[in-house]
This record gives sequence, structure tokens and C-alpha cells, in this order.
Amino acid sequence: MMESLIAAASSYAGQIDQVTHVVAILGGFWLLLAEAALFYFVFKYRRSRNPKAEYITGETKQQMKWIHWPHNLVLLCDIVILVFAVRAWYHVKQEMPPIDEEVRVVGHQWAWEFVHSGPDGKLGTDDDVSVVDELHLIVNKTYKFKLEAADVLHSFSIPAFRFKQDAVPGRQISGWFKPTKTGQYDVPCSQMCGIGHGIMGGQVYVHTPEEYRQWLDSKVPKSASLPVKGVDRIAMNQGGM
Amino acid sequence: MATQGHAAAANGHDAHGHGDHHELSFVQKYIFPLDHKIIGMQYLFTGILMGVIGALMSYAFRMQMAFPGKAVPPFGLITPEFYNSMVTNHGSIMIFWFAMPVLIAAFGNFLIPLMIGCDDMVFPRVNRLSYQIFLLSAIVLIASMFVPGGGFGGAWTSYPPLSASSVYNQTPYGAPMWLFAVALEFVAFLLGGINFITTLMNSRAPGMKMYNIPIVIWMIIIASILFMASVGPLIAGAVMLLFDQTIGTGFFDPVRGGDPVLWQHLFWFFGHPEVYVVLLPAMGIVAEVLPVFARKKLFAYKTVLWTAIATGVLSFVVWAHHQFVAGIDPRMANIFTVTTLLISVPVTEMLFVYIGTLYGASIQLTTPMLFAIAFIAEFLIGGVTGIFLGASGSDIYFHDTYFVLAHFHYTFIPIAVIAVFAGIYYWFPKMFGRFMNDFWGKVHFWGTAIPFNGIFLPLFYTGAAGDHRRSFDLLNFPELRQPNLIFARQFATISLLVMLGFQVIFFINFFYCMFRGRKAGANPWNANTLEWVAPSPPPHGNFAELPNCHRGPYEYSVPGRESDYWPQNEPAT
Amino acid sequence: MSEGNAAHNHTGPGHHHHEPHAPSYYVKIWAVLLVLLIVSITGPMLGNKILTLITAFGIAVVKALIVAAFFMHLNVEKKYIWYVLLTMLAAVAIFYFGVAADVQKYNGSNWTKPASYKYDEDMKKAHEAGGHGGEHGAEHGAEAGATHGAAQ
Amino acid sequence: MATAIPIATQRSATGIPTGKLALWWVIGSEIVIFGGLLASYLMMRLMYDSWSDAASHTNTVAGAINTFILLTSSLFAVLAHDAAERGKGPQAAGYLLLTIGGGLNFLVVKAIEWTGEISHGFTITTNTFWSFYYTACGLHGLHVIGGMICMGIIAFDAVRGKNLQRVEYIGLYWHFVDIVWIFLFPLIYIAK
Repeated sequence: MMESLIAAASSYAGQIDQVTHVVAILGGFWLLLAEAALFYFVFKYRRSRNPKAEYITGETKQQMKWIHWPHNLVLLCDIVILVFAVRAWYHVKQEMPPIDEEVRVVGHQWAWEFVHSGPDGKLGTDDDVSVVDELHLIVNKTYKFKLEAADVLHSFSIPAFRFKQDAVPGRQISGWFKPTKTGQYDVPCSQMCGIGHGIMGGQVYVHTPEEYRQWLDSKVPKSASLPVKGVDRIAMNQGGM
Repeated sequence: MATQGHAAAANGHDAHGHGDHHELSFVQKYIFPLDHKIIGMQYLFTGILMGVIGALMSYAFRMQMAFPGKAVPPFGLITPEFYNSMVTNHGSIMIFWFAMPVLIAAFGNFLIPLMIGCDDMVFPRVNRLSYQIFLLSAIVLIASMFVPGGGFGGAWTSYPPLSASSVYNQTPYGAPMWLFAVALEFVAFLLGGINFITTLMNSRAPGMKMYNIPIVIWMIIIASILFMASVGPLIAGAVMLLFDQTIGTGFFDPVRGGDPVLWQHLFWFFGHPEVYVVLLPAMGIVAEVLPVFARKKLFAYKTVLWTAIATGVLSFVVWAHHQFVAGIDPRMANIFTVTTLLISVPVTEMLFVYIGTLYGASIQLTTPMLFAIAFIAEFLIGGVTGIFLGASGSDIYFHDTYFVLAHFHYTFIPIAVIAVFAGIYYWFPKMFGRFMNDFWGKVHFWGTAIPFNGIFLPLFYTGAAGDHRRSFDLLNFPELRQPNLIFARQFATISLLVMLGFQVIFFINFFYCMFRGRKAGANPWNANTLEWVAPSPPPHGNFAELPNCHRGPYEYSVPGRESDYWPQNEPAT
Repeated sequence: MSEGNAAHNHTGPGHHHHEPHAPSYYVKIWAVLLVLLIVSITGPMLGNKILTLITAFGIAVVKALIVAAFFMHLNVEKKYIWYVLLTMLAAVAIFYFGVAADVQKYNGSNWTKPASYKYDEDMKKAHEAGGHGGEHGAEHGAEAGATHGAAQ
Repeated sequence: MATAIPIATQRSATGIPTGKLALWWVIGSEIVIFGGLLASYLMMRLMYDSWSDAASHTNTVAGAINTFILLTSSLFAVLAHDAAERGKGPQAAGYLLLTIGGGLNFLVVKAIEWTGEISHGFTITTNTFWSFYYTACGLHGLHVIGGMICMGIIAFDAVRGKNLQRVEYIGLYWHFVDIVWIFLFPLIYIAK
């Protein structure tokens, strides 16, 4: 259902869509049931058909069953939803699987700064590649991001990954994602960040390893010593897949 | 009950107490009134006026959403600053200056003394003061949109650091004025709330026991208590943020030891109970309308009352679900998911009780009844779609999308529009002694209830497809340029225009019938509650003789009685 | 007729009046409060942190309860006034425990607060550097705010 | 304008006079306001070790004197209530004036204390500890001032034996303001 609306391009997109579908099915069931009962009663007990109303207090044991059973069933549905929701949440927000690459994301008024680890595969070194509004990733690699905000709150959101996390000034928030489909996806800011909030959006490019290396080569200055090690690492990881 | 002694004694000087009220000038009666009904009217008219302003704002930004970059008459081209300011003030106005004054203050003021059978609020002058502060807050808010730099545009949640510094928000005067207006409004409602609670606790008609109080009164009182217990941290937070904005403290500036997430907590600790502060009175209005036009006792009165109280208590432990992805510790999110899903239990239970009330009923589809049924039908959708957001896993995706927006409009519009219309059509005869026109009322009903779905069903769709909130032009994002999304946005906007157009019928009907409508007697709907004992419209002092209460409020179609209703004040024979 | 007389004339069945006490009764309670005050001031002089917490906050609670019970006459007031006040205190407690997990910590599950950590270190350095952390702090604050705004 | 008292005001289903009941709710709402502010302060105070250094600059002597003053003024407030209960209006008014005197003393000490701190460079914008310090004490001080004004009005009536029950209500409010200070005192002055 969700995939027909928007691409699902990360490893956990399916799990989050699953939560959505579970809620849709259980919630939809109750919604339809309640609406059906409501309209059936309105139709059946209208004055022209039923001129004299019954006297029902709704406080005898027999009558309270009509409240208690739905009550218990709703509770049961809640528990089912809870299990799915917390599992997905734990997987996406609390777990940190073994990572292949790191990327630093900084929200500014009104652009994203993406710091790629560069050829050596490490953040905070001289060969980091910092790009505005473009995030370049390799398909099927697990990325850890470090999210910061330079001025006000922003929200790092990749709808196609089913991912969202606010960037808070003064905090560094980490998380992970693993793109599973090549292509180009939106990275809008989804938290009000001022006048330019509506233009703040980048693109994430999910590349094959070859494309990624081409992109990286175009960014690394020729004068820099050849970062063989980093490239090797990427290739090695590729082999290990 | 201990009161009865006094109350009987107090009834003795009724004639004395109110004899000297008849010679009031227009200004004394309508501008600086002490009468709870007039103060209720002041709240009602001010609230509706603010609601109209808020609705016109929605017209401005919905047009921009549907037809980005086109001039919107009469505003012209919508700039991002203007767009943000409209979105922010639309949200603030609709909640603080429309839903709250109308649902709690207007209906509370008008109904509480009438329905519990006394002559006025316990503190008429505090009541008047509360309205005056509220009016001042509304004026400050409106003025904030016309100061240099324009109105505040940092969303109604006003998250710092954006809201804390004009370096970031570019509204050096708009932001503090907005915040000041909100704080003033809280003070007004604290005064009003204390008045409501004290009135209910102390001034009930002799014989009116806990389970004889009409549900709407309970709901307004529970809402007032929720408001009072939750707003404190935000008042403190508003002072802190105001200092950040004006004198340069750093309460919410991380570099200087503050914490932006603290504000989010201060805000939502109030913000979530606030949802129930407006929901409960709306539920109460529906609980009054349903039994009258179903000619049937409310199903399980005690269940309704206790589920309302349970909802109120639970509403204090769910607030962080607004912040799941906002930077709170993810472990806390699990706790708040559990509590959030739990709160669905009492709310669904309440709705089931309402549906159960219709079983075996004899339903008259009058205008107020139509609105009451529509409230249940529409609010169910709002409630169910809330689970997508309360479940932490799916909220990662849905947070801050139009899905959220559609969800809470599916709760707030049934609450603040549909239930309010049910209440207005229902109590209009009591307010003005005349009926509203039923035919035009029904035209207005269909013109409201159907286009409303036309606005927000498409927005569920666009939200699920990734439209995120508060962007002044979604076409800046390639994924959101699909033709079917554009069509859905335009469909929503056109539905809005239709819905707004039909409200004109309401206003004509309202003001025409205020003066020319068919005359109504004291109890035109054959209802049980005490307000229908007083003449329509009730004079200052309400009752010729203060009523006593003999039974619960919903004794309709009692077997063995000739008439199908049994007023609360009628002694058992 | 004034509101006052009206309300005060009620001595009906529901309106209870506690026994009037001699003024000396209140003076005695006041004396107890003063003794507690002295204890709470001298507590920190013993230099034990836990003892300080007990003498400072434990005694504050005791003092507040004494004032509430005897000066505000909650000891003879209807029980549900206690419930109202305790409900409000419970709301504050819920707020505290819900928020402390984020605001009172430097780090948690997948997040840290580098800015707060740096702030605390800077404050400590400023304090060690000179007795008058104040002026230094003021400069630091303004400066930090400025860089914060401009640099990014 | 006609000022007849509604019958609503004179009823008392709870057995607590209306004015007093309302005052308890006022106190209830104030608890959450101060509670929200102090809870926010407490979180940061517990997080930042450096704030105990900042707190060492507060003037414990001034805080202690003010606690003493407020406790004593609370005694006068309860004595005023006691006198009002016995129907002695002028005596109640006298005690109320003593209470107001206590409030004035409190403000004078506060003013001296703040002057000293500001002259040492500790202003509200110095850092967030001092922002909390001035905001919390300032909010409390506003309550003291408000209470004094109300007390003045009530004392004015009480001399002539009018509205004596209000002496008790303002007393309740004053004791509450006292209790807030009882907690502010260790939070700001003692825990270092």
C-alpha cells in the first residue's frame, strides 16, 4: 500500500510500512465497524420507524458487556500494534548495526551540509568531502550519520527511506540507514526552520559502487596523495557483500 | 447534603438580590456585563470572529498550496514570510482564540449556572475580568501581525532557537507579541477555570448529586482542571522564552547552557492535555444533544464520566509522542508509545457509549442532531488515524507530514466546528428565545460536513505520499511534483472554498433568526436539564425561582410515564 | 450587603470552624520553624554532602508541611483540598521525570550534548581563572552567542 | 453599578466558603507554575557541576534573613486570621500591616542583595544559572508585591469590620508564597 505512494528504498522501509499496514488493518476494522453501527442505528431507529424509544440505562451487567468487550478487544489490538511499533522503533532508532561508512549531516538555515568521509573512509580528516544539499551513498551499505544543527531546529527526513530525525542545536544525534535501491530521492527539512523552510531540501543519490567512485574522484583534488587505502576498503567491503 | 440548608436560606433573598438589576444601561449590560450569559455571548462572538479570521488565513495559504506562485486575491503574491506567519497564526488562533473560548468559555459561561440551577457564576467580576484579559490578548495577537517585521512565523509550537532570536526568525516584534498574547490568554482562562470549578463545586441546585450533573458540565470542569494542571510549566516557559527574546537570556540556547528540547517539553506537557481540554467539552455537547433527539437515556452515564476522567489523567503522560523524532531519548519514546496507545481505550469507549445510546432510540434528525451524529462519524476517523502517529514505528515516517495535519483537523474540526454548531443550533432557542431556521440549518450542515471530508481526505493521501508541513511551496521538492498530488492539493483547496462559502448561510441564518426567528418557549425540545426550566432567553438571575434537582439529566422515555421526558426539577410524585 | 458578610454569616451545618487557638500556639509553631531554619543553615557547615541534602531539602519539606498544616489550617481542612494540591504536585513530578531523561543528561541512547559539555567546562575554567566568574561569563556568553549566530 | 451578590456565591455545597475554595484552586495553579520553573532549574542544576560554583556567589546570609522575615510575616498573617476569626477587625488589620511590613523588609533585603550581585557583574544575562536565579526570585517577588497590595486593601476594610473572612484568604495566599520561598532558599542559597 505505502510503496505505491512512495518508493521504499531503505532496509527498514518495509518494516515501517508493515507497522502502517497493521495499524491500517486493525484501525480500519474498528472504524468500519463503528461507522456501520452508527449509520445502521441512525437508519433503523429513526422516528418514523420507531416512534417510541426504549429505556436502557446501560448500567446493568448485561448491557455493560457491550462496552466491556469492545474495550478489551481494543486493548488487545493496541498491544498488537504496540509490538509491531516498538520493534520497528527499536530497530531504527535504538539499534546500531555494524556500519560501513559514516556521514556527518549539518542543518543550516536553509541548506543541508553533508560531510562525506572521503577516500579514507573516516570522518574528521583532511580528505572529507563536504557538499551542500547533496548526499551521495552507495547502495546496500550501512551508514551511520551524525546529525547536528548549526542554528535552529531542522529535521533530517528522507521519505523514501521512511526516515526522519530532528537536528537539534547543541546535540549530536546518531542513527543509521541502509539504502537498498539506487536512485535519487528528496531530503526535505520537515521542521519549521524559518523563512526559507520551504526551499530547504537536498537530494540523496544512491549509487552503485562504481558510480560512487566516479563521483568521489571528481571531488577529490588531484594534488592530494592517492588515497588508495580508502578506495580499497570500499572495494573490499563490496567483495564481502 | 450539607448545602441544602444554606441554599434554601439563600433562596430566601433571591428577590432582594436581583430586584435592582433591571435599570442597567446598554454599556453596563453588554459592554461591561456581570451576567454570565452576556459574558458567554461576548466569548462566543469574539471566538467566532477570531475563527473567521483564522479561516480566512487558511484560505490564503491553501490557495498558495494549490496554486503556488499565483497571486491570491486580495493578498497578492504569498511571500514565504507571509505564508509562515499565516500558518503560525492560523494554528494559534484556531486553538487558543477560537476552540478554547467558544467551547470552554462561551458554553461554560452560558451553561454552567443554568444547568446546575443557580443564578450566576460565583465571581461575576472575575468572570468579566477574564473576558477583558482574553479580549486584550486577542487584540495583541492581531496587532502582532501588523508590526515591523510582520507576524511571528515559527509555527504555533514556537520551538526555540528559531522563536528565541530575531536573528533566526526575522520578526523582532511579532514573536514577543505573539508569545505575550498567548501568555495573557492563559491567564484569562486560568481565572475563568477557577470560576467554573468553584461554581460547580459549591453552587449546585439542592439535590444535584455527583451523578445528576449533566455530562457537558462535567466535561467543561474536567477540561478546566486539566488546563490548570498542565498550563503552569508553559506559563513559566513563556516567561523564560520572552526573556530569551527580549533581554537576551539563554534558557533555550545550548551554547549558553540552555536546552531547546526543554521548551518542547514545556510546550507539549501543556499541548497534549490541551487537545483533551477542547475535546471533552465537545464530547459533552454531543452527550447533551444525543439523548434529547434520540428520546433516550444516555447509555452508561457513569462509564462516560469515568472514561472522561481516565482520559484526563492519561493525557498527562502522553505528551512526548509529539516529540518522537524531535531529539528526545529514543528509550523514552517506548514509554510514551505505551501510554499513547492506552489512551485510545477510554476514548473509543466513550464513542461506543454514544453509538450505544442510539440503539433502540427514536431519532429525530434535527439540525443539532445531524451535527452531533456527524461529530461521532468524523471524529472516529480522526481518532483512528491518530494511531498511525501514536505508534512510534510508523510515526518516524508520518511525523510532520500532511498526514498529521489531516489527522488533527479530523479531530479539531469535529470538535471546534461540528460540535460547536450542534451546540449553537441546540441552545440557540435558550440564548435568544427564537429558533434558527431548520431548512437552512440542514443546508448548512451538508455544506459543512461533506466539503470538510473533501478538504482533508486528499491530505491524508498527500501526507502519506510525503508532503511535509509548513513548506510554502512543495513543488520545490521533485518527489512532490506528481500530477496526482497536485490535483489532490487543488481538490482540497476547492473543497475549502465550498465549505467556507456555506458558512455564509450559517451567519445569515444566525443573525436573521436572532431577531426574526420563530419564537421558542422555555423548553422547545422537551429536554430534561435545568436550563430549560428558565424562560428563553433567561433574564439576569436566570430563574424566577431557583430549581431543586430530583434526578439525573437523561431520564427520557421512562416506562410508565405519559410524557417521554422527565425534567430534573420535577418532584417525583 | 457585602460579599463578606454574606459568606461569613454561614455557620450552617456544612461550614466547620476549627477551635480558635491562643496566639501563643502560633508563636510556638513559629519558634519550631525558626529552629528548623537554623538547622538548615548550619547543615552545610558540617561539609557532608548527603547531610546537606537532608538538612536543606528534608527540612524544607518539613517546614512547608508545618506551614501548610498549622498556618494554612490544612490539618482541619476538608481532605480533598489535600488531594487538589497533591494532584498539582503530581503533575509537576510527572513533568520532571518525563523531561529529566533529556534535559538533565549529557548523553543517552544515540545522542550526546557536546555544547552543554563545553559550556560546563568553560564555566568551570572561568571559575578557576578568577573569583569573578561573573564578568568573564558575561563576555563569554555574549561572544558565544554572537559566534553561534554568525559563524554558521 | 448594582453589586448584589449572586446566590451562587453564597451557596456552599462542599462546606468550604466559595472564596476560600477558589483560593485553594489559585494556589493549585500556582504550584504548577512555580513547579515548572523550579523543575527546569533543578534539571540543569543537577546536570551542570559548574553551577555549584555559580551558586557559591549567592548571598546565604541575605537568603536566611529573608527566610526569617517571611516566616515571621507568616506568623503575623495567621495571627491576623485568628483576630478576624474572633471578630476583632482593627486588631486583624494591625497584624496585616505587620505582615506587609515583613513583605517590605523582604523586598528591601532582596534589593540590597541584587544590587550587590549586579555590581559584581552577575546580571540576568550573565549565564543561565543567573537567569534562573533572577527569574525565579523575580516571579516570587512579584507574588510578594501582589500579596502586599491585596493585603493593604483587605486591611483597609478590616479596620471597619468589613469582609473579615478575606483576612483568612489572603493569609492562605501569603503562606503559599512563604512555602515557595522555603523551597527556593535551599535550591538557590544552600545547595552549593
